[in-house]
Amino acid sequence: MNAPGDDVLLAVEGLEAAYGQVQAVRGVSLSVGHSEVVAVIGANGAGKTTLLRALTGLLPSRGRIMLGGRPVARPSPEETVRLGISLVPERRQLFESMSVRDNLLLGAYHRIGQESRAAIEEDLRRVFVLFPALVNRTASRARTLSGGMQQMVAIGRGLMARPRLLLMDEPLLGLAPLVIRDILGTLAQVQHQGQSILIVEQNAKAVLGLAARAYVMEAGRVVRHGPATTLAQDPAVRAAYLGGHVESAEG
Amino acid sequence: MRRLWVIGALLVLVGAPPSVAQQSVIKVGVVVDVTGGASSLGVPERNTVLLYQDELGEVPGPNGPVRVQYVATDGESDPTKAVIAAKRLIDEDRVVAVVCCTTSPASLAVIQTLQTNRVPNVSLAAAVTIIEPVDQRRWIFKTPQTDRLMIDVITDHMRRRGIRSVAWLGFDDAFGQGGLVEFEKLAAQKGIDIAAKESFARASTDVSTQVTRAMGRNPQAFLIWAIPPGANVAQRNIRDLGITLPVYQSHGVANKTFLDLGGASVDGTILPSGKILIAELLPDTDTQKSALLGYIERYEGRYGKGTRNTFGGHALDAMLILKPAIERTLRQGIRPENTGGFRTVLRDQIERGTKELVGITGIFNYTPTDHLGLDLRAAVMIEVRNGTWTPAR
Amino acid sequence: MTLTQQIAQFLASGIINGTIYALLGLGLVAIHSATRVVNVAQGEFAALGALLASTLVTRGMPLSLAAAVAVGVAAAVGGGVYRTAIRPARDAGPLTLLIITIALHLSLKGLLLLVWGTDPHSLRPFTAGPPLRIAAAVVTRQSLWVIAVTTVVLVVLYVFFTRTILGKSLRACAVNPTAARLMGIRVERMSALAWMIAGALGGLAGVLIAPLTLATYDMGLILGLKGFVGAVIAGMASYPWTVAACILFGVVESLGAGLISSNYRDGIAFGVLIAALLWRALAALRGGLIISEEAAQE
Amino acid sequence: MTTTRRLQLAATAVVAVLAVLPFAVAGRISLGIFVFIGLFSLIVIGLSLLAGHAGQVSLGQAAFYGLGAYIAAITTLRMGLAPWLALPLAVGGAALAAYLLGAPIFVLRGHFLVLGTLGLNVVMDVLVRNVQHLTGGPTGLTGIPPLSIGALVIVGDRAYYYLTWSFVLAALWVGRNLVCSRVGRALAAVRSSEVAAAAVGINAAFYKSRVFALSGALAGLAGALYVHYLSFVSPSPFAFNFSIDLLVMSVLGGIYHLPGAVAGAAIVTILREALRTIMPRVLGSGASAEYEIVVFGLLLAVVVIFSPAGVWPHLLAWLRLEPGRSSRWTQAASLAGMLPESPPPSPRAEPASVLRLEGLRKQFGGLLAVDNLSFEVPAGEIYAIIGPNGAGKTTVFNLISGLLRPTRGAVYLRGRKVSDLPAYETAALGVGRTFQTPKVFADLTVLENVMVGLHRLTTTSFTAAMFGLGAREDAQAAARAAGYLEVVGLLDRADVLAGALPFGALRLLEVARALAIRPVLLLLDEPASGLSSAERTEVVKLIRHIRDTGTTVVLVEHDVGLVMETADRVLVLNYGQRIAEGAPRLVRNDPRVIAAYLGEEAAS
Repeated sequence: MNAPGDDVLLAVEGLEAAYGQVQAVRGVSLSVGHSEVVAVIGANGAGKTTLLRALTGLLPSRGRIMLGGRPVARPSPEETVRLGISLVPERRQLFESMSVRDNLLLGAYHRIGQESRAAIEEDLRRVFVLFPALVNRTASRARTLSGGMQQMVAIGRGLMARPRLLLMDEPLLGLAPLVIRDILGTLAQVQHQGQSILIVEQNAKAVLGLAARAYVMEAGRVVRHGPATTLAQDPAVRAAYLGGHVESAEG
Repeated sequence: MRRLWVIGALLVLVGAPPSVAQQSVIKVGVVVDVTGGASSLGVPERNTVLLYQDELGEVPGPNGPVRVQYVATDGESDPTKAVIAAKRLIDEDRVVAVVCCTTSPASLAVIQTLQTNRVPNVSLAAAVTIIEPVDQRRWIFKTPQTDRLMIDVITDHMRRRGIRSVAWLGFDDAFGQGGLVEFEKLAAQKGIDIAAKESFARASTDVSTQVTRAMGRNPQAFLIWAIPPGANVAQRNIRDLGITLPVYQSHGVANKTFLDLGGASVDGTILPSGKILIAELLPDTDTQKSALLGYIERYEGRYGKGTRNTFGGHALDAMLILKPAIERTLRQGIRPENTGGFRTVLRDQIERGTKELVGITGIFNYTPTDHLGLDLRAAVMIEVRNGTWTPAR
Repeated sequence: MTLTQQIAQFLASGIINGTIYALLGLGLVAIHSATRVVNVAQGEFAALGALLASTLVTRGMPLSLAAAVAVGVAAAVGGGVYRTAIRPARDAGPLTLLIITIALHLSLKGLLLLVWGTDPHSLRPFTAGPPLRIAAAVVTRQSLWVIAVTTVVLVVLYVFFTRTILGKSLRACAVNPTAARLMGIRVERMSALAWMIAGALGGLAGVLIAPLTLATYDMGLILGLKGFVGAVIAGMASYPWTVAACILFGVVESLGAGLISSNYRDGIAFGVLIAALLWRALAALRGGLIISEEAAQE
Repeated sequence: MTTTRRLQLAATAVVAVLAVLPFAVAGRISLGIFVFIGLFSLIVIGLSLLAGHAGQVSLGQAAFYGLGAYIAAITTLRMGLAPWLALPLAVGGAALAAYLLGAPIFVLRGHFLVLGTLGLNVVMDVLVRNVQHLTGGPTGLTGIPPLSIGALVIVGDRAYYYLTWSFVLAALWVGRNLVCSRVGRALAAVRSSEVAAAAVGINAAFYKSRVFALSGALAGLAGALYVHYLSFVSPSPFAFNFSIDLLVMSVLGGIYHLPGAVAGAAIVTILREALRTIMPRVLGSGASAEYEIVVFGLLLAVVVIFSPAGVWPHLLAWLRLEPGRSSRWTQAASLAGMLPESPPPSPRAEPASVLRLEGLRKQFGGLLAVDNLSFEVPAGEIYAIIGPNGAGKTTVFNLISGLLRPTRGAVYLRGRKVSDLPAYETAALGVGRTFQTPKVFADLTVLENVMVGLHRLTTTSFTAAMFGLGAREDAQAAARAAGYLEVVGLLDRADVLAGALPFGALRLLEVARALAIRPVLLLLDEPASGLSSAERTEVVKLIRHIRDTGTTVVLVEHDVGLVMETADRVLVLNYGQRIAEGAPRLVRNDPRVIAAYLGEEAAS
């Protein structure tokens, strides 16, 4: 485990979280560096989504969460987004009956009043540069978009918060291979601009190509971690997560 | 297990024989509708009971004065609640008589309870079925005029003014129904055509649909059978639609609320009422005048100028009838502890002993065949002029 | 009166009543979409507004100020009710929340009774003058106020929900509360805001109709019920459709009472309502069971 | 002392207290209050069965109360019928009305149902007020004769007290029998998920309308007793306001427990009466009624906020009387090992294909989910459907199992067209299924869940269940259900509430429940998703076992590895269209499949 140091943006130690009576995350420790993409892979039900829900405060948790060297005590989603953690949630969770533009704008909700309108408009333009496919659909209701475009809106909305760390939950879920390629490309671009990303994904093959490091979760624990390239070669990981699966997993 | 014992102990406590309390008071139960749809009637009734409970709260007994306590409860304008309230008064407070209830359905609903428990009752509601047939209503008396008496006076007035075609606009409840039944009978007798029969709910906020329908039949006048605020809504809708026909209302609007709410829209309204609304204008020879003025002074002194109304008068009449009857029962040597016996004798005393009793509503003469005890002297026609009651022309 | 005149009159009074129902229905929709609560106490906000405005005017306050105070107090009560009674139970099932609002209805009604008593109170019309004749119908000036103010309210709501960030974030909470939290929107504040809006709409309805119908402590339940009818027909979600459904319901009620029988007024109205609900439900069932179960979960 | 013993003791104590109460309270508390509590209890028991156990909230129960009252009043007064004959007529009439109205009204759900039942109440109220020649209109009818049996005339509070409370105890007994029976489990299933209930062959409408009829009967009974007791009837006690009161009683008492109905009726009635007595003492006579409503409203809010399940569970907990969860099934389940495992149906003389789809098309608004799809599944095979998310796989399952109606085309099961049948009929013909997100009946035990699966193979009728006549069959069903639990390896958790199971076990429970209907065709929707690798191995074994015992299996799965391991034949869907079908190996190497779905890397 990387020791928390100057280059560490997020450091999590001994995180525990439960869904009702079911202990879903058991003593997870991990870290994300500045401008780093880190992946968490594992089967459905391994606790990956719970991990992200705990990090954003959607679920109560125990353990230590440090962001930029400062502890995040008793996180709640309303607070964590202000601290700089933004989540692109599982199954996108768009505001379906609202327009694409409004969805993106709401992503910047916590900045409204803090920053100038121009800054937010500028970020809107930035999202449309990243996802040119959305330009002609700004007024469309989110639910009328295809799955791939909806995922683009979800990622764009996450970026509109200007987070220090972007959390992504299964962003490739149920997307066609071509769309997956597009989105992975965009994410790489975003990372080059300095964005730190923690990405949770069943589609191990796709994210191991993007991430620098990865953690493997099973039954609520981290069972393996290391550089993505190393893990991709690991026979056990290959057997469990790379061999049998196809890219587009569905939940 | 211990907890079962706790419950057991509680039950024993509840079930323990009543503590030996000295039964030196005679209780009279009062069930009036302080809340709910009939509260505009029930509140003045309760107010009157509160106002007079001390003055009428003592009767001379064989061994010095005996206290008469009036136990008032809310019937909530719901017959079931009224029945429960009456049962509690009878079983728990062991009242010797009940004054119940404000409305006709509630008064009808308690009859069975009162008859089987043999408790005398004075009802404050209008329907004639409350006291008839008398052989099945031995224990029931009432103080207000019946609808029949009131409509008798109204239809006479209509004929005098040459009105031969009337649109009926009544509540869709027992009050409205009771009035309509009598109106149909008397209108037929007196050659008045009922051009339209429309109904509306107590809680109506708009009656213009019904008014419009009725106007389709070209009546010469409206007769509204309702109480405020519904009565005001109906009248206001008539005037708002630009209709200038004469409007008759029932005795249900004979209170200050009607005038306050109505403003200009109720000017010219004609209604039957007891004499209370125009007491000051009565000739000094009127036997009721001094009683009326005394009650008005007392009531308006406490609740404000112009608050006089006939309903409080009904309640006071019940008290005025019961007090001397209780006195006579005591004089017969019946002890109040003997509740059952007392009730029986009290009933007989009400029936036989109430003669030419000057009340607010009228002059009462109960007989074994007449538990209403009022005659046409009890009603006058009144017109609203400049926001106040005046005798109708 | 000719039949045409009569029908015109029925339509006019139906539209006016429906407009009042709509103000209550809009409040119900605001609350339901933000907090999934069917607020039985919605009518009490109207009763509060009506009673408060009439008392203030009687005490000599100018009508416009009295109306503003009444609406403001109703809004504050709405927010207070959310904070004290709904928020503590926000995770409970719909039935529990329904019972809580029934309890609120009783408590508020009792409080109104305590303060104002059982006597009805009146409020003078906003502008004096004889009724106006519009087409074949006679319409009071106050009725025109009702329609005009409701129209303005609709426009204001439309602008609020589509043009302001506050309105958008309120919608976002209704559409997807989890995602809204992730954006940093404080969902509970938005819920309180929704209750305040509902309180204000209810209070406004009360102020508007007090001159037409008089104000009593127990006027709320029936008004709220009729607003509920319109809101449910429109699916408890859409503001413009709620207004349309409420006005339609008012017109059906008025025409039914006028052309068939006033004795059966509510019977006809609710009979038509049940038929409409069944028609909707059967249309959904035609697609299959899954669709209707998901529709039920909303 | 065991809980059962304590329960028996408590029940005996309650009956004893009820028996002596009239004597204990004489002269202190009006017995009339207890008569009304009894009457209200009868209606609320019905409402609890309907809303608590069948999940159908009604705001119209006062209408049936009124209907019973008016039937009793009109038949005795206007038609001169003897009251003891009028009583069953009132009960039957109210039940029949509820039954007939049940079919249409339960098409509605959620708020719509609440509003619909409330509407019924309003319509009934308007009718009663207006059909004056029969009902006496708003004034009502007086002089209704009291109940009498021969020369014995039942009058007075005490007589109606004993009569009413005998009925209350009987209603509790009937209700309890019902809740603990095959029917009760079906109701719990319907409440939990109508879709899952339909998937095991339960006709939700059938049970809803019967429970509605029973609740109508109880309300009608209360109404008839009311009129004979008071010898008077008028419309106002039966208006919708009273329906609201009834719902308050049932929720306050505890809607999921039948005795809670009695507790709720008692608490609301006594509380109001107590407030009526206490408030004037606290605040001085005069202004009492005003405070009563406020205090009652506030108390109600506080109780419901802090105890949404009502007071009954707290009372039981305080008396340490919480019943052990279905302990009687444990015994039955322990027999399971001794009983021969009930064999799934042996392969009959089957047509070559079990399932055939012809030109199936499903459109949701503008979205074409399934487009002109045809395929056949041979008997005794494992047939897999794969494809990307949104390809329409689950929609195909919903169309086969009757949960969705096709826009065009047809589904045939063993040559019989099933696509126009309701889902529960399709299930009864032998189509079992599981769901992508497991839909188990969370508030039933694991064993009871599987017993629900046996619904169509057991026969205890609604009426028989009311009188507790299904016990024997229930024991057998429990044993058989235990057998299925053994097959999926969940027997050791038979008495656990299904809602408390971990995710993987939920999938297995669904399979056991689906097997219990003895399917000829089993549809498994992503049986391995969310499972650990060990569980996944078990599932593969289980699927093969199911196939080997003669059931044809169709599965939707995105775990291509699992599909390759188990399937005899694979269908690949994309955008609702079939792009390939055949043996796994052939499909895997099909260039169209690789291009559209698997991607180039998978082929390498």
